Amino acid sequence: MKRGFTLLALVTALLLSFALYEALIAAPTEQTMGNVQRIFYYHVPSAWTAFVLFLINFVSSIVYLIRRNPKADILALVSAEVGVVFCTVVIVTGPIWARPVWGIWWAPGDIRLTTTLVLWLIYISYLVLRRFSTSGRTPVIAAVVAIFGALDVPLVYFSIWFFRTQHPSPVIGGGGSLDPRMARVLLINWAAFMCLAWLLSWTRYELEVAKRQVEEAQALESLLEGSR
Amino acid sequence: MAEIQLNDYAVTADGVVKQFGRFAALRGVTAHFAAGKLYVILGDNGAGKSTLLRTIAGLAQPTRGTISVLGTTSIKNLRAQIGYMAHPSLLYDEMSGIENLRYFAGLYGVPEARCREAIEAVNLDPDLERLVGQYSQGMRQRMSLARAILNDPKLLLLDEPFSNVDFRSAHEMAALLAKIRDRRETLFVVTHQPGLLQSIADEFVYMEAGKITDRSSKLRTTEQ
Amino acid sequence: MAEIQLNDYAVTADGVVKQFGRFAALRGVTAHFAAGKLYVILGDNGAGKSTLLRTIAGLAQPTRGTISVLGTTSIKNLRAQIGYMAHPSLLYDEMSGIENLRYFAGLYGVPEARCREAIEAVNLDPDLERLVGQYSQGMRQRMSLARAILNDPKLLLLDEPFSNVDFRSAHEMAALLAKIRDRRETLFVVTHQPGLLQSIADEFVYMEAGKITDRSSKLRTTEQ
Amino acid sequence: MSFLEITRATLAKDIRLEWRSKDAINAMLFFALLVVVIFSFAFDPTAEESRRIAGGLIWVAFLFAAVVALNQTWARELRNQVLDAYRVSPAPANPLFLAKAFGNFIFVSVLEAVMTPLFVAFYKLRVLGPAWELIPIALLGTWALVINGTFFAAISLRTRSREIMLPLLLFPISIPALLGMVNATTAVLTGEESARFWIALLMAYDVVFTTASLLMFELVLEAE
Amino acid sequence: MSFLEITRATLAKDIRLEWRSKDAINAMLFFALLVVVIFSFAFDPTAEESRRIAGGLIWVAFLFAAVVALNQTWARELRNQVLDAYRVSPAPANPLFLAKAFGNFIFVSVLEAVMTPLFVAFYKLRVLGPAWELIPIALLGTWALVINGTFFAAISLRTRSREIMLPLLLFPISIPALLGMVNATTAVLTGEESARFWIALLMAYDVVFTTASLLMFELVLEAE
Ligand code: HEM
Ligand SMILES: Nc1ncnc2c1ncn2[C@@H]1O[C@H](COP(=O)(O)OP(=O)(O)OP(=O)(O)O)[C@@H](O)[C@H]1O
Ligand SMILES: Nc1ncnc2c1ncn2[C@@H]1O[C@H](COP(=O)(O)OP(=O)(O)OP(=O)(O)O)[C@@H](O)[C@H]1O
Ligand SMILES: [Mg+2]
Ligand SMILES: [Mg+2]
Repeated sequence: MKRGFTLLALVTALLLSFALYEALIAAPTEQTMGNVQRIFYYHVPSAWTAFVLFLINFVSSIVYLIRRNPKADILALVSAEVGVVFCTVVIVTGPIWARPVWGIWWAPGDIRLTTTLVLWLIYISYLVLRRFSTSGRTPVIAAVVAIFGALDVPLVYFSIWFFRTQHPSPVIGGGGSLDPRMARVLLINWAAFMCLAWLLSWTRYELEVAKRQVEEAQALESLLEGSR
Repeated sequence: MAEIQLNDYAVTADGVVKQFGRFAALRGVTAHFAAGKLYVILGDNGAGKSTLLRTIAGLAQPTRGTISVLGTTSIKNLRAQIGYMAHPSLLYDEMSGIENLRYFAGLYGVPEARCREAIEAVNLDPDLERLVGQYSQGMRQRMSLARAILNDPKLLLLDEPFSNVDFRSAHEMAALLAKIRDRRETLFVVTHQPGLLQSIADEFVYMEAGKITDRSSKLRTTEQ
Repeated sequence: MAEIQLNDYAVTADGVVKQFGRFAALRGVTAHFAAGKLYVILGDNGAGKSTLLRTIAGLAQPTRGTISVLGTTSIKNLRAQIGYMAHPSLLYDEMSGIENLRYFAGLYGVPEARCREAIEAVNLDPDLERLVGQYSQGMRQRMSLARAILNDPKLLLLDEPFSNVDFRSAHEMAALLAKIRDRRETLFVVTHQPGLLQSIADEFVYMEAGKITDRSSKLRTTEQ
Repeated sequence: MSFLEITRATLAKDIRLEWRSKDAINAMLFFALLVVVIFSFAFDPTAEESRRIAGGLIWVAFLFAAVVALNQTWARELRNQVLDAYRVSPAPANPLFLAKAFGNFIFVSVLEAVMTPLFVAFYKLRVLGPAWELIPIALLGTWALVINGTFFAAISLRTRSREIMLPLLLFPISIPALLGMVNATTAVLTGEESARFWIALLMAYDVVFTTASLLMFELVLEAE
Repeated sequence: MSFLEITRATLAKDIRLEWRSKDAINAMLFFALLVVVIFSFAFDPTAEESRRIAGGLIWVAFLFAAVVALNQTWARELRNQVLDAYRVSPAPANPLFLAKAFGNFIFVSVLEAVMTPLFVAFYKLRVLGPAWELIPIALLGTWALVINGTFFAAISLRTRSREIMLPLLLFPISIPALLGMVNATTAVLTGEESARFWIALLMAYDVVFTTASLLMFELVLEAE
């Protein structure tokens, strides 16, 4: 396992530096937006990565409720945390991009922006709940909230669907016309981000496992001490 | 065969661990308790007595290990046969005693007539219109006991029934427990005043730091 | 002359009535308590023991009647000489013991060094970094006592210091109270476990329904 | 007793208790009134555009009033830990949830019934679209707030800082419902477009979350 | 210790404890964020008219967030009844009040500092009047909310249903202050008129209620 981890770390580092080169230097400059457009290679892959992580959170929450396997719980926690990080990147890069291009920081009522924002809020409240829980069965409660959150997402999507949107339409599979060179850079970046997310989640997973072991040991200690 | 053997025990705990976040309140409790006896559970503050009782009552699930009660591990299906009394009264302060019991009788599907019986059993007046919130502590504890015995439970779990109760009420309650034991029901009583039950108890169970450390049929002399 | 006579009494109550809405918790308490003794206050739940203690501490004003403490009726000016310990701990759960005491020492204008002394007096470790919220009940009660004696009070009021405390801690605390009494301070202790103080107490004060009904230097045999 | 009977008994008990201590209802009504007044001071009601923002104003006011009301949902069951008495009984979990949700629905509806005429008066609202549509919108919207509010209030029972936890969980999840209510109301008020889509959205929301709540409430109730 | 020293020590203690449980601060910040988001969904920011009511929106949002925060003011002192420990000490009452008011001022200011840029971004606000005037308006307005909020939070300690009592007391009294804040802010945002009058009003309000609070806080603290 140690080997696998090192290998993954190596691949991630290589991919990330290659992707950086591709995004900032190799990719063609966009005609109307200029160099600002390069933020695209961070913005979009982050969004996709966050979606994947939230999906993992949803699935592992269901698995936890059925199997009661603590590993599923840790996976749910970790994917939500890392997902929130990537989602934050989207929410920060978006306005940075929007300011020069649209002339505003935020386009209220926009479907993509709003869905992302709500997604971000939901998973933050999920993490807050986990912190504040005093229950002996926090994983169950957290899983329930995760499922509620996931059920909410399509409803949010439809509710905003009604508005017209300022945000660009999907490029992949949406019949959009993206320069194939740009598409290539985009995919390389996405691969790099997915590797990074995997690496982060793995580290966080191991950390959480270790933390729980330590806590159990501490519990024993404090109990023995407390009996005095 | 195994089924029958289990049934001889009112409660069987097997390696029960109960964790609250980073803190383990029960750390591997393994024990068998025969039916029809009165057990007094003793131990320092934080030893895990209340937690053990709540786990037996099915109010808290063990983090690890199993508890089987009256021969089954799915305590949920058995709730009609368990009575539980906690330190708080488990009663609505804004209703009278009989109104409280009527509501709970509904939950147990027990006939309403049973409510009066239960109240009389604890030496209170079923027609008292005063709200439970205006009861004295001793009355409240007794009404709480009435609620716990409403369904004629086979297994009665009492958490510090005498704490903050005055001397007279405490003795009355102890006498009542003796009567219940004599009906061959199983009782678990957590208390810091074991002297009150000295003559009634069948066994004293000592807990320490989330474990059962000792069981004996006599009270240790230091704690009398 | 009257001045001097009053000073011999630590506490004088004269027809004290304390009403909560329509309910009278104290119904005319008249009594004199000499200084330098340990009084144990006993009585059923709701007898008004805690209310009496809070009135003496100046936390509640009597509806009618007067209370004079250490020779004066304006208890407010006397607060530096009173120590009060209630059933709740009166400590911040999120601070360590010494941090708590340091804050209160500031309120009393007592030097910080006194904090360590007080903690050591109750047999705790002043360098313990654990937060009070993580203490066991016994430790918490003792720390609470440390807070009450921080200002070396002439008059120490303790409300159920032993309740929910395990056997060992309770005995340790009783021993500590004996020591304090021997320093000629006046103590009032409300408790339902008078046995713990049997050998130490100077006088047992019995309350019933908001009145003092009896005072004797021996514990009634029924309550031992 | 059957599922429905337990629901009925629990709801009846809640309504009876609520009625007995009318204080809470009166306080909430007064609070609702104050919210409208505060809004009318903050947003000058003479402004021409008020009709277009009235939908938002009304529902935000309802939302804040509802959060305060919903936070009290389980308060009564927590006092004296009566909830545990329900949990040790053989009654299933969902009747309790439904009774609480219905109770909240009635309560919040009453609040809305008080606030709406005030809003109409302050902002001189006239309905330009099909007015009858406001009734399903109000019912569906209120149920959307209440069903998740009741559920998340139960979840916040198991957390620290309970009061603040409820809005933290409820607000993000309620965003589609809020959009539905506000836009449907505005559509009807201005008469510029059809509210059909938004009503359908509210229905979908209600169905999804009512189902989810009923499926998962037992998990929450038992998660100690 | 002197008046100022006790104020400082109490404030330092509160800030230290708040800092120790950063979770609570983070939860409040998240709540503030949610309020802004909810408002932005209820009042479509692209609509021309919602920008004109931005002054009202911002202060109503601040008010709701502040009420939630203010409700926590005394929570820490109530747990374990630490407030009684302050009351039995010889320290005067006002330092406690001032420390709490300053603490709340800092806390609410932080909330506002987080919410304001979000409002600006969502509603594309541009300031047409003298922007620097917004700073005294914010400071005076916040102090107006906080001084009365702290005082009334102390009053609601002595009542049932505490959470709901605070807004019931605070909202009516705050109406002049709210008018001042909203109109001053709108005046500066639109640049159509001078905010001088409203700023003077806020100043008068602050002076009057700060003086009144300091004169009467001791009465509130001792009223048991
Ligand atoms: C202001 C905050 C913004 C947020 C929260 C945001 C959010 C997102 C999200 C969640 C996605 C992926 C969703 C999907 O693939 O359907 C996305 C994709 C994208 N965004 Fe943004 N965005 C923002 C601003 C912008 C701006 C200013 C631009 C450029 C004008 C932009 C251009 C794009 C493009 C081109 C895509 C890829 C489209 C696709 O393949 O789906 N975004 N954005
Ligand atoms: N819900 C909970 N969350 C966190 N910790 C808990 C919870 N319930 C109990 N504990 C902890 O578990 C330990 C055992 O608690 P328990 O109430 O079982 O002790 P006990 O033996 O009943 O003590 P006491 O005599 O004081 O009642 C204590 O240290 C307590 O702090
Ligand atoms: N703040 C209050 N408001 C209303 N009633 C009160 C209040 N404080 C006490 N009482 C009532 O006054 C009576 C006496 O209360 P007190 O706490 O003094 O009794 P006690 O002798 O200490 O009883 P216990 O042994 O249960 O502690 C009780 O009936 C109680 O309900
Ligand atoms: Mg216990
Ligand atoms: Mg008392």
